[in-house]
Amino acid sequence: MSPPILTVEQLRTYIHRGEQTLRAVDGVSLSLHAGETLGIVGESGCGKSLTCLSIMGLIEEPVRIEPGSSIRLHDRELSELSLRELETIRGNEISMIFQEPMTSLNPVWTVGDQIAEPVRIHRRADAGEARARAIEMLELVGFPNPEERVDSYPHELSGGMQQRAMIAMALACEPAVLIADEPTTALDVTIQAEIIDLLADLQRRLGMAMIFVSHDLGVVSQIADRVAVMYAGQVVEEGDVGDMFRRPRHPYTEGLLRCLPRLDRKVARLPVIPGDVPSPRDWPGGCRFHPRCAYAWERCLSAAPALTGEEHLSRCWLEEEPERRVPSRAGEPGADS
Amino acid sequence: MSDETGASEYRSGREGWWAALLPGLPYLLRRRWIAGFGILAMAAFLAAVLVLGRERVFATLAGGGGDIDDWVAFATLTLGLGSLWGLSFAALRSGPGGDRSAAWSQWSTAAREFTKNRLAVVGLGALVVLTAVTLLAPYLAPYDPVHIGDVVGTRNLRPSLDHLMGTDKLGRDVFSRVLYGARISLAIGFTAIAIAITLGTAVGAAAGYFGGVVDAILMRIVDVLIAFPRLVLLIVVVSLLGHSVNIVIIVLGLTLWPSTARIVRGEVLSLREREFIQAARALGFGDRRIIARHVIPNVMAPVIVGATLGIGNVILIESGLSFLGLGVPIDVPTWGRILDDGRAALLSTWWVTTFPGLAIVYTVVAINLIGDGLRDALDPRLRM
Amino acid sequence: MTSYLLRRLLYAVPLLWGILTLVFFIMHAAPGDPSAMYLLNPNVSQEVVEQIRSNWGLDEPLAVQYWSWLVNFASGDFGLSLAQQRPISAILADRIPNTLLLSGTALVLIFLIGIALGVIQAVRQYSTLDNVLTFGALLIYSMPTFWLGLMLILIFAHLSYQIDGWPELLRFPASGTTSIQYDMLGFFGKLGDRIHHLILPAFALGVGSAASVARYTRSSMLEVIRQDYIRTARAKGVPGHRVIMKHALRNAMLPIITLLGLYLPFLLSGSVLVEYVFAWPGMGDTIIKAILQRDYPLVMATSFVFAVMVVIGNLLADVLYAVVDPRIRYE
Amino acid sequence: MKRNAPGSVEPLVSVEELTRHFPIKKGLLRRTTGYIRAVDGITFDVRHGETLALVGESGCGKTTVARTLLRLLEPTSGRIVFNGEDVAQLNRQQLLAFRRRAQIIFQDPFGSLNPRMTVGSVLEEVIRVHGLAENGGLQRRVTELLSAVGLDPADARRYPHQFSGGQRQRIVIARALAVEPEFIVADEPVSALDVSVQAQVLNLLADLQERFHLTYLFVSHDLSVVRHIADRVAVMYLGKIVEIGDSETLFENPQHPYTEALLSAVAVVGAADDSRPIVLSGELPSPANPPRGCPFHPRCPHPEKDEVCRTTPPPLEAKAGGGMAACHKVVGRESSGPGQP
Amino acid sequence: VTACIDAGDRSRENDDAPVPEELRFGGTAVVGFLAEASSMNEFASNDINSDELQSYVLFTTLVRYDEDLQLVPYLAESWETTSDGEQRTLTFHLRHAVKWHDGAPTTAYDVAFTFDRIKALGRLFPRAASFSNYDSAVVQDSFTVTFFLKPHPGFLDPWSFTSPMPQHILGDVPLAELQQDPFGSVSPVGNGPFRFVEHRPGDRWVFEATTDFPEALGGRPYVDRLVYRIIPEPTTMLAELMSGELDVYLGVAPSQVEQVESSPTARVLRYETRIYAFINWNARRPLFADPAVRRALTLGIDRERLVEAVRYGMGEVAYSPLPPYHWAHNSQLQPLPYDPDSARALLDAAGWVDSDGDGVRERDGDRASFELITNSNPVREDVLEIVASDLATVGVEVIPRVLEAQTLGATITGSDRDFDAFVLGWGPQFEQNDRRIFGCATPEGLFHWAGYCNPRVDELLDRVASLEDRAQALPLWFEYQEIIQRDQPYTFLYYETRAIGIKNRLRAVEMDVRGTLINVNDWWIEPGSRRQIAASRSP
Ligand SMILES: Nc1ncnc2c1ncn2[C@@H]1O[C@H](COP(=O)(O)OP(=O)(O)OP(=O)(O)O)[C@@H](O)[C@H]1O
Ligand SMILES: Nc1ncnc2c1ncn2[C@@H]1O[C@H](COP(=O)(O)OP(=O)(O)OP(=O)(O)O)[C@@H](O)[C@H]1O
Ligand SMILES: [Mg+2]
Ligand SMILES: [Mg+2]
Repeated sequence: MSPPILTVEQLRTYIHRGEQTLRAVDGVSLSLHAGETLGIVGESGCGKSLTCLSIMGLIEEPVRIEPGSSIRLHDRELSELSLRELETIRGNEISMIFQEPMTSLNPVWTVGDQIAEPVRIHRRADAGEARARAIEMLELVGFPNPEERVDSYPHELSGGMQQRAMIAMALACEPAVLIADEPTTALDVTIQAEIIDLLADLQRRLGMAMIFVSHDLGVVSQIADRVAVMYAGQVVEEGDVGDMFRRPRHPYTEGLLRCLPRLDRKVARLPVIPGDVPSPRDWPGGCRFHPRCAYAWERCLSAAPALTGEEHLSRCWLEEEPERRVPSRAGEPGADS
Repeated sequence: MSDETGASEYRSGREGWWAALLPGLPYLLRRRWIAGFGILAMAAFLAAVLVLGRERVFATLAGGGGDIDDWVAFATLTLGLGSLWGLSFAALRSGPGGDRSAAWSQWSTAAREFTKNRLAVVGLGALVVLTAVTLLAPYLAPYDPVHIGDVVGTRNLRPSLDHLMGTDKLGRDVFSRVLYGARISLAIGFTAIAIAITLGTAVGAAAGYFGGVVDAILMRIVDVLIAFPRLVLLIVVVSLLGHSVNIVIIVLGLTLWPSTARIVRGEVLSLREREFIQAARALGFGDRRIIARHVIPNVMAPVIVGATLGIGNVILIESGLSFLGLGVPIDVPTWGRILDDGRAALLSTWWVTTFPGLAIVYTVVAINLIGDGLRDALDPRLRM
Repeated sequence: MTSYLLRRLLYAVPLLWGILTLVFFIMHAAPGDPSAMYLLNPNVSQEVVEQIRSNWGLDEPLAVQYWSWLVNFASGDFGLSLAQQRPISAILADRIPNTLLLSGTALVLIFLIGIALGVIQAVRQYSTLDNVLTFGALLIYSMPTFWLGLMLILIFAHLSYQIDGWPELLRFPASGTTSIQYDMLGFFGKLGDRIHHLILPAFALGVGSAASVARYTRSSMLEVIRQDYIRTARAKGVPGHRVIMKHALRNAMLPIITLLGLYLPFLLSGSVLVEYVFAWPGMGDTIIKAILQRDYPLVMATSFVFAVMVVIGNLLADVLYAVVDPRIRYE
Repeated sequence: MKRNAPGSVEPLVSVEELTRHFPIKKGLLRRTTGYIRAVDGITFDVRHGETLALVGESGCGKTTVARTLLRLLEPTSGRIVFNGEDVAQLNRQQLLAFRRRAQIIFQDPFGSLNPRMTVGSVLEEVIRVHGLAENGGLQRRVTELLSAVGLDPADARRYPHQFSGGQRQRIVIARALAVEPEFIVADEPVSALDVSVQAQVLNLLADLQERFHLTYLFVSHDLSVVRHIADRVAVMYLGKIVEIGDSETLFENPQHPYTEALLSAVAVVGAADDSRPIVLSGELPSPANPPRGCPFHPRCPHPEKDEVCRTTPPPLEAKAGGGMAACHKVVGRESSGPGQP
Repeated sequence: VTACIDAGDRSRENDDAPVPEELRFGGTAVVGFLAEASSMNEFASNDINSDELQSYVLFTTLVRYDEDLQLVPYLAESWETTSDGEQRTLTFHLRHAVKWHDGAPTTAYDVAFTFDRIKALGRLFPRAASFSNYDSAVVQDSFTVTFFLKPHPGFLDPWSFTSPMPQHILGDVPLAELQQDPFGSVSPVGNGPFRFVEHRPGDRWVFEATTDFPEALGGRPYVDRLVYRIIPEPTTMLAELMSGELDVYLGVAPSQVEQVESSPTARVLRYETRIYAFINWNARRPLFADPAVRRALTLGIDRERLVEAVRYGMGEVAYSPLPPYHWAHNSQLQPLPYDPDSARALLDAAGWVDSDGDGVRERDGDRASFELITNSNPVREDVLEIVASDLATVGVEVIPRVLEAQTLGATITGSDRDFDAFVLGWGPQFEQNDRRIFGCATPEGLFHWAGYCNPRVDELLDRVASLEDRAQALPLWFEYQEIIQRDQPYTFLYYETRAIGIKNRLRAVEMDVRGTLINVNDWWIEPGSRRQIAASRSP
């Protein structure tokens, strides 16, 4: 396999609030190869967005990337670049789209202007060229009559169209990497299907690599080649999409898959993961999943496991003691509180 | 939600009871510098007043003064010192940031947020000092603020050690007048705003909550009042009812409420669609209950901030009124009044106008700092 | 938009009527009437006062007076100033331009200075510069306008002439709109003279508001900077200054524009004191005098102008709002 | 715990031709120039003890139905009959009694609780207003309610912001339960929750239904959730019900092309690779200006879409495949034959 | 930008070396006053500033008072009177050479026109009372006009402040519009030493010298331009005077006098005025009904100190309603002294005793406490405070209250006279009519504030009102003043002396009880220190 385009190693992004330090992203390692789609799934607050923003260098005080973290795009260490240098990379070699298309577009400029802007900045195109490029991009993302729509303001577009415009903007300079942070979460299912379709199609045609973040396992399973599951600021499992969803190794992934209501069959009672998603204010000690884990034993309370495995990695002591994959609590899975 | 972690090393009361003898010391030992030095400074100040003004303090006790002002001052002095010591002992007992009950957490979060803003704390300190000075005026003022003596020999004296801010055209000590003036000016500010926010909140909440015709009518009234030349109202009311502190307070209160009403209405409009209000309606709660228990408490943050900033505004307006001869009675020394007294001779006896002006600036700055601090502390967006 | 404007203007009619009616009755409730200005004049006899009263219709029932005022007013006739014995339209024509000149200059200063400072502060949030500016703005904002005016006169129109080495450029006239020799100056001389006279009062009138505009701009800007679309812009690789100037500023302007509407009438009433201090022959002086002299028709007319300014101010704010924010399209 | 809805029994709630329009004001005099037809003449029943789910895309009018049912919004026309009483006709007293029997749970667990009241006082207030317990019993009742929804009774002293989203949703449920209602409208109660917590709340709702014999109107846009919880399902599109029927039948054998598209668009883990979603072309029309004829026709992928669809609104009628649907192209029950699209 | 040159301005020692007459011409004199002069229309204006500008600057009066307050010819070259007891005639002979500024001659028709209009306006003319004894006018020839009137003292006095208005301009204006004619503010045409140039309301009036003004009336003024500026704020005014924008500051506040005096470039001119300040006791109130109490109150106020304190000595303790300039002023009377002990004794004797020890006297349940009101005016506010502090020491409580002027006017003239006492200043005309204030014939009269009634005073005032012969009137006036002194319906506070600030470069400025612009023709500016631009226009 060719070397990855983007490598993230031991990324730790902490939030320093007064005396507190929130370890929101705590040692995430990822790699992304050309033409590949890496899905990141995880529940709210587990650090997905911060991971993406860290890669883009878009974090600001009081959030900081801690020393020892490494983000490499091809061979350049992004975390060591100056702001000026970062600016030449963002939107150019690596782009990002966000969850809320409505708030992520500047309400006072036309979508055309906003799509043209990276072209003007990175390609030093003049106004005419940039506009032509904007129209071209709108066409690419499936806008009906782009010549007209190029002059619309964001509020004149529906949510789906806004997200298409965001995609057009991100892809205007043909980046090598696109980071999509929950691009469909705010959209209706029918629209979501369109956007996923579009992204998959564009990726195929433009050959870019993509990180696709979602909390919806279904969506990720549709679009991703590989998936990383995040929990409490860490990647707890990573592997090929089919493999992972068929044979999850980490109890969290397993729990997640089981607790989803299913369209194809009806169960009397949903299996649950007990407890709540922890807050980065105080991650549990030891294995961060242990308070909610059906298999947890003493070891999980005291020591944090590492991400281990070859193709399919998992951060769990079960990797070392697979025989313990027996529910330790009475009535599990399925207990409520 | 633990308190400042640095303090936790001192959790148990290691130091003896004696530590509380020096007010503020327990706080200093817990590295709560601002609180510690603040308390220490206040205590030192009060003690100094007690020592330097002992004659008048004794006079109060002997019943010679008999004046209510004197008793207020005396109470301030004793209660002030008492509570400072009380705080210190309490700090000693409870340990640092002892767990407050959950019911307090809302306000203590806001309070913590507020104390993070240094300028706001400075403003609060400045206002506390001012209030103390105001209440202690009888012990601090070197002269009678209204008594007119032998005018010719004592008037228009430059600032000196005898008269820190000089004397005015009738020979009264400007410093003493400014001290006493603070009482009236602050009283006017606080009371007028209290009236304005009570009225404004009630009207705004009703308009926003009920909407429709009620809203239309109330808001038209507000529109009219906002576009209404306030000066006309002031002149007429003052002429009709006469100059008195109460009238000025009422008139200011009555002219300032429309803006509060607008703010509250805006908040309530968005609040009304909030789901907990809908839920309250679904639960069959009456409108009055919903407004009083669910709507108003949730619009108080902007109202409090507005009110704080409004106090400064009222003080400014009062001085403008005095400037137009529409202020308080002439024998009541407010800042506006004192400032106006020196106006004609500003170019020669600049001190008569300058010092009360500076007092106004000092106060309004302090109040605005507090207001800004409150705005940040009460803004839910800034809290997690 | 046109229909919207029309509607707003239509809506303004009852508003103005309400205000004026209120003013009318409040004014008439005040002790004294226009003839009262003769009451303390030794040269005037009792008969004169009575005659004047009946001549001005002051002895008629209030309802009659109200009705006749309303009819005249509605037909565009402001009537005659009782105290000045001049047509009110002429008086307003004299005064309004002066006030607009002063308030307009102040307004421009307020927004230019205020916004510039606010943006600088927001960009340099928590820096020393930010703190100094914040505090300085607060200090100025906390000064009573007329006191500031007096202090400006004390320093720039008095001490400046007494102190020898004081730069000539920083000496200002204390009063009036023009010098005595204004008529004999050339074009640039006239212009310079006017500006010279305008500086102190405009400063006194505007600087406090500029300080508060700066504060609003700062917080509005800080708020906008937190928005998603700013992050989007930065994700596109837009350089920092361009993010501020192109993406943030226009959005941050929205709440500031509402201030514009609020400041117009505020400046007008604020100018009452400033005009007085700087002997600026504008509306302020007229309003006060009219009220003090119970010059009813003039009070009504000046209140009308005032209220119209409020309406225009709000309208202006709304229109500008729509200009800056494409989301807002009035029907 | 699937119960077969007893069809013969009198329905608990029956909605007839319910319409709710929001006026659009325009022009010089703010005349009403048009209406947003948020809910446009819908008819359905909720039967005793069942869970009826209302699904549809954003803006199709689900929340409006929910709020109108509880008279938080006045209907423009149509009737809502609750237990034989016309909800629109209730006087103050009766309304209060009605509110003791019908409750609502909202989507946003953050917005549904007054941030300035402790959980305990929230519950106490409800109990007091309805006079459901005397002073002594008050605490006991609060404790009961909290434990019923799986919370620690000690939590009564805490404020909403000190709870996680799932816990808050439990509090909201407890508040609704406080009046001992028989009917609960749940407006997207789990949409804002993390998936791992969503299952807990769904289970809780099911448990409570059993325990207190509740009837639910369950609003959701998530078909998998609906499938899991509902006995019957109504699919809304542009303010109209386009299909309604037994959950089982509807999911196995959707009649309306819109339902079909909706189902196919759901991304399912482990779905076969060839199960491409039916991608609808065109945008969701505005409810202010719904298309003439069948509201779905501009986006309809049905191969036989024709002039009738463009001009005539289809009635909601029983279809051969089971349930009722509003589509010209799906064969009705009377005219026999498979009639699958 | 500042055009004035203060440099060469070396104060008064230059006075020894007078500047030759021909070099005195030129320059602009700028006069500042706190209030606007409302109109140049004789028929409409009623404020003192307009009067002065009309009488001394823009127009000419028929007669004038000289320094000794004797009437002397001015526009009228001479006059004669006849009398048949019931009817008197008064014939004026006008000078021939006086022209309106548009070139038309000033004639007897103008005088008669003015008189006719005044009579026609009737009570709408603010000073209608002055002409109440005048019946009619007949023009004899272009320069001779005869009036028919009832005999009364000071019958010439109205012509000292009434200037003829131009008939050829105002003649066609309908009576109803006469008072509102733009003539008053926009386009006045006069016949005085200065012609109208410009009026910017609220800001300034600008006049320029009439070059052909007849020598007989004083000739061409020395200054080229006279600018009358309105600056309401005293501090601003003072700053303008000090910086040289103004040449004259009319009405320097007492507290500012010292500063003007200490300036090397300006001087202070003090002059007597007709104004006296007084406290009016409302005798309708029980506390003030007794003359002894009023006397006690006067004795209890240290008026010497008051004058020093509030007016910085600019004034004299007053004791008579006829100020010292008045020919009938009784200078043998002495002001009541400051004597708090006698005051207390009088109050005790009148039954006002402090029985409850709160420091305030009472009688039959009434407290010796009253509201002392005045209009908002810094000096009078000070008076209130000092009076309050003085009377407190004799056991009388004073609650000072300041009302806005119109409210005060309405309060004290209102039919219910709902007030206790007030402080006011009053500037009687040269022909004094005190029946309005002390006569009991018209107790509801506008100015009958005091509610004072003494039949003897009535009698005296009625007699002097018809006595033309001063020698006969004098003893009556004296007795009147004695009674007032005894009864103290007012406590007279002081006769007001005023101060103006003058730039040293402006010379020959005189002011006295007649007014502030009496010799504006003679003002001249030192040649070296004139405003540059204006200087080029000297002849
Ligand atoms: N700028 C910030 N300041 C403070 N806290 C932050 C900031 N950004 C993120 N956090 C916190 O860091 C944690 C991780 O946030 P992040 O946005 O990465 O989560 P996420 O996995 O993307 O969740 P979601 O699904 O809700 O988007 C959260 O608890 C969040 O509250
Ligand atoms: N108070 C209101 N005034 C005007 N229009 C409204 C109002 N409430 C809802 N609408 C409109 O009615 C339509 C239906 O809204 P509703 O909230 O019922 O949809 P929904 O199906 O619940 O959508 P979502 O899934 O987004 O909650 C929408 O177009 C909405 O804009
Ligand atoms: Mg996220
Ligand atoms: Mg909804």
